This record gives sequence, C-alpha cells and structure tokens, in this order.
Amino acid sequence: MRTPLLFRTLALFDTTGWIATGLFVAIMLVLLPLLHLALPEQSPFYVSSYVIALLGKILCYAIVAVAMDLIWGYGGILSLGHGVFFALGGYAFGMYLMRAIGHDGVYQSDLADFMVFLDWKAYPWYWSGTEYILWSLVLVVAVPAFLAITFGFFAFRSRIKGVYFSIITQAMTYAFMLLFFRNETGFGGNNGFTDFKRILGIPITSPGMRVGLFMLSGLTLLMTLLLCRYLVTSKFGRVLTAIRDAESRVMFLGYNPLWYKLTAWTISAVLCGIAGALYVPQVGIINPSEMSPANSIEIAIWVAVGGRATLWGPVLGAFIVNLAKSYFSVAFPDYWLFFLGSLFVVVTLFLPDGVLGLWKRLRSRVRRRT
Amino acid sequence: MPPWFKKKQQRGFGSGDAGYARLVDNSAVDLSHGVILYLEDITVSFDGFKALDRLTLSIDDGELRCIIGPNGAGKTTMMDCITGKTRPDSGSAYFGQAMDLTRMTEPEIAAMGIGRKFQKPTVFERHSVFENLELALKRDKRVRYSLVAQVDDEVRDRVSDTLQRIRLEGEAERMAGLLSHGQKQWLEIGMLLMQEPRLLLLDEPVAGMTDDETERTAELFQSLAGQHSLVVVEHDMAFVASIASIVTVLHEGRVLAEGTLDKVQNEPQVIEVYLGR
Amino acid sequence: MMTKFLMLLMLLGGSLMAGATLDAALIHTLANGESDEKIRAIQDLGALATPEAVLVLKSLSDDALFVDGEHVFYLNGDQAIDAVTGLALTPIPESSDNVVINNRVRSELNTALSSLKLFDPKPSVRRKAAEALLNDVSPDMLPVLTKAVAQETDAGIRELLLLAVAQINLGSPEASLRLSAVQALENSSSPNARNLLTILLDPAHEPVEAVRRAAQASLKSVDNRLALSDALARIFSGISLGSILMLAALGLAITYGVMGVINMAHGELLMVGAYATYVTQGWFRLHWPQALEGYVLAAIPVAFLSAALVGVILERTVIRWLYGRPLETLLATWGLSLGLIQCARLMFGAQNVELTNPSWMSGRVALPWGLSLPWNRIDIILFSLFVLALVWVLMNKTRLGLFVRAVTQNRAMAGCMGVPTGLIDTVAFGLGAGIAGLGGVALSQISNVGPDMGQGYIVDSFMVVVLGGVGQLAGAVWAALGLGILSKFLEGWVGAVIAKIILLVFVIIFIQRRPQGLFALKGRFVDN
Amino acid sequence: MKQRRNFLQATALTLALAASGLAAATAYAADTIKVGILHSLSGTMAISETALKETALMTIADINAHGGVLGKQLEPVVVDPASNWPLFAERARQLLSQDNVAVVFGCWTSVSRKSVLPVFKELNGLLFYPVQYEGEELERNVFYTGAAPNQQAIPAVEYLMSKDGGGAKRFVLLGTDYVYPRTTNKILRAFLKSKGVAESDIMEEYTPFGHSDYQTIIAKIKKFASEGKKTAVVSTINGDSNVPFYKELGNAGLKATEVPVVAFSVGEEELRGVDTKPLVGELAAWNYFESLKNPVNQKFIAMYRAWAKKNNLPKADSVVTNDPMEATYIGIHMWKQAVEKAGSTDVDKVIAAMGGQSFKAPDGFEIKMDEKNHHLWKPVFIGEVKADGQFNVVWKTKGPIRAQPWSPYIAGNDKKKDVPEPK
Repeated sequence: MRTPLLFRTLALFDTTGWIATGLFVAIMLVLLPLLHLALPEQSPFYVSSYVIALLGKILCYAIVAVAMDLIWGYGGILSLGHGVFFALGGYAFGMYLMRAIGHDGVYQSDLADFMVFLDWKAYPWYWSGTEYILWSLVLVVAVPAFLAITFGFFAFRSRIKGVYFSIITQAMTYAFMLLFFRNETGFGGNNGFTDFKRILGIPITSPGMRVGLFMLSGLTLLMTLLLCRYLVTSKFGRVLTAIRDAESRVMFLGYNPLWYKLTAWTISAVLCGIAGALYVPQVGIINPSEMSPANSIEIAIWVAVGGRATLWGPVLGAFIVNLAKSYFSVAFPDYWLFFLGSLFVVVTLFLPDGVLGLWKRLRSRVRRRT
Repeated sequence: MPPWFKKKQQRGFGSGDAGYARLVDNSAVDLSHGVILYLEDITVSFDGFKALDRLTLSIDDGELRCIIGPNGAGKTTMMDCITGKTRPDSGSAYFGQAMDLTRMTEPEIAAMGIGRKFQKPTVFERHSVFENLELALKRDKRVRYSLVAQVDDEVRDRVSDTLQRIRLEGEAERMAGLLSHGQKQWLEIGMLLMQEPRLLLLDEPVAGMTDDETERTAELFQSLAGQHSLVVVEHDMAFVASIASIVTVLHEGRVLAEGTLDKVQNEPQVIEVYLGR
Repeated sequence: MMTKFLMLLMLLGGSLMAGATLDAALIHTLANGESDEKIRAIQDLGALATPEAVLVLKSLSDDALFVDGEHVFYLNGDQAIDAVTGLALTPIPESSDNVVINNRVRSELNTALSSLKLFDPKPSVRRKAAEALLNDVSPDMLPVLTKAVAQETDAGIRELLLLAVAQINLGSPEASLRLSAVQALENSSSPNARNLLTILLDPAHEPVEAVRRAAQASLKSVDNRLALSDALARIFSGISLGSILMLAALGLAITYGVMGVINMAHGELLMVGAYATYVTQGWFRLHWPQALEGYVLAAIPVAFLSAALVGVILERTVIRWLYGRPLETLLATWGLSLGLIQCARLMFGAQNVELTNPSWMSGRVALPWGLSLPWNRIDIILFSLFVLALVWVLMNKTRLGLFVRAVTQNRAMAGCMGVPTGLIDTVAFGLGAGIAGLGGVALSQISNVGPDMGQGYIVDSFMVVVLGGVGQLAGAVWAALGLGILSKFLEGWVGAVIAKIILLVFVIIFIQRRPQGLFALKGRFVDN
Repeated sequence: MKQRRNFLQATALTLALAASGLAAATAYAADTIKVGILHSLSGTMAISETALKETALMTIADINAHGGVLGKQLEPVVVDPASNWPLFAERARQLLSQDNVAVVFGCWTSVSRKSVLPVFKELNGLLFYPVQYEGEELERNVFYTGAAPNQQAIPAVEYLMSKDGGGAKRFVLLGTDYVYPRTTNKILRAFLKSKGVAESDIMEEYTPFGHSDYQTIIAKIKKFASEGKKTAVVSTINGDSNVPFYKELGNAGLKATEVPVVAFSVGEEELRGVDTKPLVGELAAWNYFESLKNPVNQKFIAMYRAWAKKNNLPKADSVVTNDPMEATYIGIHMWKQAVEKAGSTDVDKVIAAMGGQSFKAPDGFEIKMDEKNHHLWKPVFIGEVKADGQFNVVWKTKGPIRAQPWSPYIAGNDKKKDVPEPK
C-alpha cells in the first residue's frame, strides 16, 4: 500500500517542525517584504533595499550550501567545483537578462554590448532561444545538469573519490573560469554580464521586482530544504550515506554506487544552478570570478560551519559566514582573512559537527547537570 | 523464456544496460552440473608478484568449503576476483554454467547472488541495525526505486526474522557502530542473509568472536549449507574442523591440497608450508 | 655618410687629442639641445674618441650625466667631474638634473659606443659589440668594420664581423661582391640576414640570376637553421616551464605524495621561500653590499629553513590532529593559507616586493644555430636538478628517508620497531615544506613576489603530483616535464588560455582513465 | 524531533544576526557631509587601490583642515569591496542607501564600475572614477577623471611613429584579455589603419590574467620584429603580469632602442615592486608623472609623503604618487568646488555645477571639467622608465586635450551624443 504524496510530505516534519517552517515563511516571505514595501523610509522599522539585497544574496548562497551538503554531508563527496554550477545557472539566466536589455544598451544594438565591440554580427548558436525566458530557465537546469552528468558519470565510473575527486573538481572549475575569461568565448569575458534592465518587461530595479526575487529565493530555499529532507529520509538517502561510510559494502549488497552518487551530484548541481539564476538579477552582475576555486572552497566552509549532514546547518552556516563577512570587511578589512582562515581551522579541529553540533553538545551538557 | 523472467520484465526491469543493479532471480543461475562456482587458471599479478598463479577451483551447489593457507597465499585476492573487485590477468571464473564473473561489475555479481563478508567487519556504522538489514534486503536496488521505496510490513517481517537469527533482536534501533566486534560480524552475516545469495563468501567470519559466539556461528553456517553454498576463509582450525567436510589449502596463489581436514593436515607439503622447514 | 667620415676620423686621429679639454659648446648642446642637436653632438664626441669624450658618452648612456646651470658634469666615485674641463667640481652642485635622452638618441649613442667597443682590448666586449652589429648594421659602417676585421685576432669574432660585412655587401653595386656575400651568409643564423636575402630573391632588386639562385640556396640554409633553433627554443622553454612546475610541485610530492597530507597551504610555503629570498637580499644590501650578487645562493638555505620552520609549526599545531581525515585537512590547510597570505600582507605590504636578478641570472648565452638562451632559465633548470638530487638522496639514501618511507607504509609496525613516528611526521612535513621554500627561491627570480603569489601555483602543483601518481617522485618529475613541454607547444598553436584549458581537461580525463597516475603502484593495498 | 530543534535554533540565530546587521546600518543626520570611498583594500586589486583610498583620505583631511565644504566637515566612509565585483554593487548600495553619502570616490577596474553603475542610476548617486579606461561610456551619474583612449593611447602611438619615438612601422598590440585592452586595441587598430599601416604589420595578442610565462609571446614578438621594419610594442598588460613580461623581454635581448614598449598600465606605483633594470628606456603614457616639475606637484607629493609618514603606511619612506592618485585628488577638489557653486550637495545640482569647473592640477596645467561630456581635459605625457622607478618625460602635448569617450575610430560612434542621457 502506498502512502499518498501529500501525507508523505507532511510527514517530513512533525507538528512543531511545520510551525517553525511557517515562522520562517512569515518572516522571510511576509514580514521583511512588507517592512520594505509598506513603510516609509524614515520609519525605524523600515528595511532598506540594501538589507533586502544582502539577505536575498545570502538566501541564494544558502541554497548552494544545502545543495553542497547533500553531496558532501550525506554523500561524502567533497566538491571544490560547485561554484561552476552556480555560475553556469547564473550565466544561463543572465543570457535572458542580456537579451531583455533590448535596444537600451550603449550601442542600441540587438546584440549585447560586448559583442558589438568584438565586431560580432550575430548571436552565436548557443545564444539562440535565450530571448525567451522559458528557454533560459530550461538552460538554468539543463546546463548544470548536463555538465554534472557527464563529469560525474566518468568520475564516478572510474571510482574517483575523496581528495582525488576534490582536486579534479577544482581543476574543472578553474578550466571553466579560464574559458569564460576569454572574450571570444562569447560571455563577456572578465566583465561578464551586467547592466540588466528588466525581467518580463518589469524594471529590475523596481521595489516590487526586488522583493519578488527576494521572496522567490526564500521560497526556493524552502523547497530545496523540503526536497533534500525528503531525499535524505528516503531509502535513497540511506543508501547515499551508506556509500559515504562503506562504499564497497554497498556494492557487494548489489547497489551500484555510480547511479546513486550521480543522482545526488546532479540534483546538487541543478540546485546550485537555480540558486545562481536567482542570484544574478539580485546582485546585478555575473562574471567568471564566481568560478574561481576559492569561491567554491568557501561554499564548503559554510557547510562545515553550520554542521554537515544536517539540513539547517548549512543554511545557518551561509548566514553566519556571509553576515560576518559583511561586518568584518567593513569594520576590520585587514583581519577578515584571519577570521575566515581561523574559521576553517577551528571548525575542522574543534567543531566537526559545526555550530549546530556545538549547540547540541552544550545543551545536552546543561541538561545532564540539571 | 521462463514465466518468472517475463514477469520481471513487465515490471520494467528489463533495461538492457548492464550497469544497472538489476533484480535478477538467482534461480537464473544455471546449476545443471551441480557446480555453482568454477575458477579456471586464474592468474593475478601485482608488479610481477603473482598473487594468484593459475588457480583452479570449483565449488558444488550447496557445499560448505573452507579455504585455509598462510598469509599471502592469495585467499583475499581470490575473493576479489570472484566478486569483481579485481580483474584477473588471465583465466576464467564462472558462476553456475553460464555467468562469466570476469565480465561483470561488483553490484551485478552481488545481484546475481554472490554475497561477501569482509575480513574486517564492514557494516554501516552510522545506520541503525534495522537500517543495515533493510538496505541489504533483496529488492530492486536501482535509484528510481530507492526514491519511492517504503518500509512496509513485509520488510519489517523479513528484518525481524533475520534479527532473531543473528540474535540482535534487542538492538534493532541501535547504531551499528556501537555494537561489539562480534556483534558486527553477526550483523554483517545477517546482511548477507537478507541478500538471499546462492553463494556466500566469508572472510574470517569468527575473528574476534567469543567461543560461545564462534560455536553459534558454526551452527548457523551448517544450517545454511544445502540451500546456500558457502566458501569460508578462516585461520581458526578448530572452527574449520567444526564446520567443514572439505578443505582447500592455498599456497602462493595455487591449490596446494584439497580434501578432508585430517587428510590435508597430514600432507607433507602442507606441513612444510605451515611449519616451515 | 656623416658617421662614416667621422668614424674614419676617429680611428686615424683620435688619440692625438688625448688630455685636451672638450669643446664647451659641444657639451652644452649635448646637455641642453633638442634631439637632433644632441645626436650631432654625440657623433662629434664619438669622432673625438678621446678617453674624456668616451667617459662623457658613457655617463650619458648610464643616465649619469648631470646639468646644473652652466656646469655639465658626471660622477666619478664621490667626485663630480666637469665634462668640459675634466676637473673635479667643488663643491658638488646641489640641485642638478639628469640629461634626459630618448630612445632615438640612445640608439645613436649605442651605435657610437659599440663601434668604439669593436676595438676594445677585451675579447668579450668585442664579441658582444659584433653580435649587436649583426642585428643592426648600416652600410656607412663598412670602413670601420673592414678595419676591425683586419685588426681582429679572435677567429670567432672575426667570423661574426665578416658576416656583418657580408650583410653590407649584399647591397653592393658589384655583382661579384654580392655573390660572395650571399654565399658567406649561408652560415648566418641572423633573422636580419634572412630579410636581406629575401629581398635579393626579387628580380626587380637583383638582376643577376646567379646571385638570385645563390640567395635562394643561402636563404634555405638560413631558414633551416632558424627553424631548428626555433624548435629547440620551444623545447627549451617547455623544459624550463617543466622545471618550474617541478620545483613548485616537488615539496607537495613529499607532503601529499608520500605522507598523504592535502596541503592547500603549499603555495604559501612557496611564498615563504620567496619572501625569505627577499629578506636575504635586504640583509645583503644593508650589511654586505659588495657580495650582493651572491644573495640568491645565500637565500637557498635561508628559504629552506624558514619554509621548513613554518611547515613544522603548521604540522605541530594543526595538521597532526587531522591525519587520516584528508578532506578536513584540505579545509584546514586552506584556512591556514588564508592566514599566511594575510600575514605576508601585513608584514610586507600588499604590493609585490622588488627582487633584483643577479648579473649571472640576467642576459642570455649564445649557442650555435642562432639559439640564445636566457641565463635565469638555465640556472633554474640546473637548480631544479640540484633540488631533485637532494630530495632523491634524502629519501633514498638516508635513515630519515628510510624512516619516512617506513612510517608512511606501515605506521603501526614502524612504531613497534622503535621509529619515533610523531617526530618523523613532523620532520618529513618540514622537509616537504623546506623543498617548497626552495621552489620559492626559484620563482622569486622569474615571477612576482607578493602575498598572493602562492595561489597561482596550487592547482598546477596538484595537477603535477596527481598526474605523476601519488607517492611517486619520479612520476612528478615526468609529469612536470611533460606538462611543461606540452603546454609550450600548445601555447604556440592555440594561445595561452586555450592551452591551459586543454591541459586541465587532459589531466582530468587522464585521471579518469588512470586514477593512479602515470606511475601507479598496483596491488591490493591501493584502494584501501 | 531532531529536525525540528535544528530548525528553531537556526531560525533564531539567523534572525539575531539579521537584526544586528540592521542595527549597525542606521544612519544619522549630522553637521558633516558624508563622502563614500569605494576601493578594494583586500584581494587582488588591493595593490593598486589602497593608494587611492589613502589619497582620498588625505585630500579630505586637507579640505577639512581648510574649513571643509559649505562650512561643514567632510566625513569619509570607507568600505572594502574586496576585489569582488558583485560586492562592489552591494557596497555601493550600502553607501548610498544606508550611509546616505553625498558622493562616492571609487572603483578601479572597468568591471567594478560596470557593476556599480545600475546602483548609482537607480539611487541617483554620484561617482567619481579616477582611472584611465576604455571609454565607450557616458553616464549622467559618473564623472570620469581618468583618461579616455584619445588622451593616452593615441598620443602614445603617434609618438612611436614620430622620428623621436623611433619611427615605428609595425606594431604589436599586446594585452591582458579584458575589456580595456580589447577596446583600446580596437581603437588603435583603426587609428593605425587610418595612418596607412597595413593589416599584416599589426599583431594582436592577449594573455590571461596573472599570466607569468611570456617565453612564447616574446619569441613571437622577436620574430615579428625581425621581419624588417621598425617595430614597437603597445602593451596593455595588466598588473602582476608586467614583471615577468619585462624580465623576459630583457632576457630575450629586445632593448628599448630596438623594440620600444609603451605601456598604459605601468606607473610609479606598479614599478615599486619591480627590479627596474630591465625596464630602463621603456615607455609609458600617462596624464601625470611624479617627476613633473611644478609647484603644485611638489606640494602634492610633499603632502602625500607627510600623510604616509603620519599614518604609518607600509614602506612610508618610499611612497610614490601616480596618475590615478592625481585624478582622485583633482576629482575631490572639483566636487568641492561644484558643491560650493551649487550651494548644496544635492546630486542633481552638483552635476549641473560640475561642467566647466577648473582646477590647478599637479600635472602643471589649469585643467577643466568639460562642460558637456563629464570627462576632464588632460595633458598627455610620454615618459621613459629610469632606473629609480621614476619617469623621464620625453614628450608632452602642448596643453590639455579634450576627451572623446566615444572614439571616432569605432564604427557607429559618430552618431553618439557627447552628453549623457538625461535622467
């Protein structure tokens, strides 16, 4: 007998869990947008566009962190190249945003400005169809998925794991970064895409659009969490963690780890791509430095700080690290790198389960005493 | 085409891709000659060192065979060859009459009905005992199924049967990593049983067990023989004596002697290998 | 034609005027005139060829000629020498300006000085001057050259001079002269000769068919030689890049390859080595300036020890707690690398620091077939061989190496045999770090030294080690050389960016095919 | 159960952090005028941009010491976009919407400027951009105090073609692969063609950022140069790659007298980290050199040296001034003048008052902001590198020349208006 999907979805969290989820929705999707849109600027409770943009960006990062956690925390596969999927998703949607500029660019041409100065006469083939938002949304999913499947298939089939895998993912993102830095590649080189005007005819700088994107990011994060929660509590999740802990045992039980890893890897990549697509219109630029190896490593530290193999941990980690970055790089720009560096060291040495793990440990200690 | 095969195909498992861990009824193994495993002239060398040197061995259906031999005799390499972990440089390995093990991957071989227990007990330490067994259960092992699989009553029944058999009834919700060494050995054997294999390969199954546990293991293996075929690699001669009728002695990658334990123990070459000159 | 006349004058009568003062008007034109006037003054002075005139020209060429109102002077030790009188000026004028010259004037100055140099007593100076002439010879130098050929005692230099004469003779109105010049140039490997010969192929320029045919033949042989030297130069640059990759990766081959520590701070250990070189240079400048040329040699042990020290500290404080957890090690060492970068930035500033190549690492050496190779690259290739030998001896011929190998193969057993495993880990990591420091010395000589310099090498270094096969020093060497040469050939063909991408993709695919690298250890223990 | 607790904890922590972020950002009106400084103090661009931050702070302190603007003191707000382009936009938004600054001085790379542009347009901010750039842009909210291509690249090439510059006939256009070199080379190519240089006499090459192995390219240049005609190299190589490039050039025996190199991105600050021996005689084109001799410049240099000493900047005893620093200095002073003319810091009024402002600059000229196109009139100097890392000025224009942000050598630009689009 099969349980209907609705019941199974409801069973992902218990009652209190759903209340908490409701709280998240209330704050991220209702309260903050309202405070931004409805209040006058002078009000002490007014939430400025800067805060909305900052939190919106971090929501996107949180999606990436959860996606990373799926593959690293649950699958034991540390990718140092997740930035590439994020950036590809961003570029895919960025192509639509560039086309949507229309004739309002500097050269008032059909072509993107950077193509005009390269003397290109027409869009190259891989740009075709990107003037339609639907096609570019397809690309947002399909391009990271395609790359993830091809790369993952060969890597997992060759049983590349552990550090080897990490290193070749790093090489992959590095290669992509170099490729996208080239002007001839057709994605604007170092400048990337910028100066977006509108989505579906709505100006991108309008408060409504900003809040809409912000809410969409929050919603996507929520859906990502639900999806990952479903995955890790299903038999799929159990096999995935089993592969992490004892891959050969899994094989001798008759499971082919290749497909499990590949599925998790591809889902993770697609989630990153979606996050990238949400990120680009909110920050207003996408350029190849998003693919730099350092960025991808930073994703890992969000996950590690929050707590691996928990789903809320990475979200928390993304918020902690990025808010700290916003604060430190203004208040103590000289010490930001020390802070980030020691975060890496302290978390790996003393907090193997991240902040959530620490919290749990502290609380159980307090309980034991009382 | 036998009716059971058709049925499976209709359920959509007939994908031609050999990479899939298909659910194959192991009655598909052709046992017409009563032999379940047949190794012929298997050679494996690592950088010039021959781990297996033209090894030839056959196991009958339902047999319980013990393999003994000093360190480096090639016991583990042999198991690697059978389970697809190591590809032999030459020679052939057949499961039943028709299945060429040298051309299959580990998951395929496992799905065919060969289960393996490692030298070091390997269980999923961060899963509960119940989950360990549930993962081992003979079911469709593809991703697609795993995404919608549910723990139903049938699963629970099967698991609790096995829990009883391996005497871990009270530990179902415990993390496997918290079990004692002997309990882990049992859990791993239990996982093999959940797989319902035709052939079980057991690498030092009683290492680290108490005498009491060892005794019970011997009983279990004897009860399994007949419906399953077992290949046991073991150093504990007392244990070997208590379970096996036929013993194969490996040395330097070759079969040195074969026969009852008494017989091989008296063979001069075996004594030489074990005791040195 | 002016020059020609002046040169003659200089050669014939120059020495008579020794000791005389120089014409004040001439010197002032030199100092204050417009470019055209300056050039004329230079030619006049070159024609004089007195020691005083030469000194003035040399000072001008070294940017060491000053003007202060009416005085034009150059420095000789602590003294300011008046360019006109040749007498010391006291007191030394306080506010003075350099005499500014532009490239056109400088080029004219060089010609004047290099013609003088053809008669220098030192053969090495003459050889250099002759080589310089080959690339830039003008017909009006013929008389000087003829004279120089007549006086030249060194056969090699004579040959060079004759080639220069032949280049001039290609333009001669007499067909026979042209023909012999063309034939002489068969042995040339200067691109300049190639251009001149190409002109002679054109019937419009060369009416005599025999000359044309000879030119064709000579051109072919010059072309072959140039193509050969081109290919050799490319291989050399590949080897050079390979040696740099190897130096960058060798330390990692020990820490990662042998010990299995994923050290993302490896690039920063290179940086420590490079900064140690910088500090050594500073020390020499301050305390022992006369030996400044040797600072790079002195920096070798300093860099080794300082990087090793940093390595030991990292190992003792962080890495040792993470053995057996490679992914955590990776993250922790990445954090360490950020900290080290910021340390360098706070200590030395965000700017790159200045390192001077000693003279034995500047310039180039001329080889047959027109091949000339830069000294710094040759030195670095030699240095990489030295480091390689050092590592090989340490790992294979010492007790330390034995212990390291024992510990990495079977820690428990080694411990039982009385090997102090903890200490060995520290020493081995320190050794790997020290080797990285040596790599830093080499990098400091060809590239920037700044806080971020290490980041650029980390991906490359890992590629080399992984491609070579973990645990295989020989593998790392071959991988570095292979990647270096391959990358140079690809670069010539598709450009630097695509070449790099191709290499990365190649390494990724290669690892998929052979996860154990070029030199794989096969066996049961590989997977475990 | 476990999941639920995680959730609550996470939510609580997130909110706490978000709230602290909000609180930190509240701004108060005071008797000061806030001025934003948006330069990378960390990351790859810190090398160049830190000096601009210091120049801006110095200039502001100087203005404050002389009575401030409109009787109010200027209050600098320094933020660090960390060489991260999206962060530039975020920080710009922070400056404009949280700190309510009257004006922002900042950016170095073109991509950082492109990244902040939409923010300045949306929030109607005012940006002063102090670095030479590729042109092809004219925004109402931006004043460009660096050079447009016609104020740097074209005069430099004209010089190379002149008798004094060596009369070059063949050109290697060598650059790092990004927008500035690409556009500059596109303009130069068109310019060279208009001067009768054949296509086959132009070689264009690009290297990636941070490229450090120039063996192949130098070999190519050497071959190209050996094919007969006088060759010159126009280098738009950026930042770090310059040292390996010049070292290789020196080792390859290509001397400035044979194949001169003129660079547009090598200035005094860049030469500080360089062994200048192999560079002596190479050329650079700028609108200002530290070695210029005039009283305004002497005052400027002295002021900066004193500032460096007072604030203990790294290597304070050897600080130098350069072109973008001068442009920053000019920009801040011109903004002050415009505010005083407008009587307000209101962005629209200041923009209207900027046109026609003039200022006695350290380059020795009275230079003015163009009435229409938001660019400065600038003199052009060609300098040769000296051994001490300074430049000998070997050529200069008669006076300041007007900027052409829309280069006439790019097709279609003739239709461009020389004024920014109104709001």
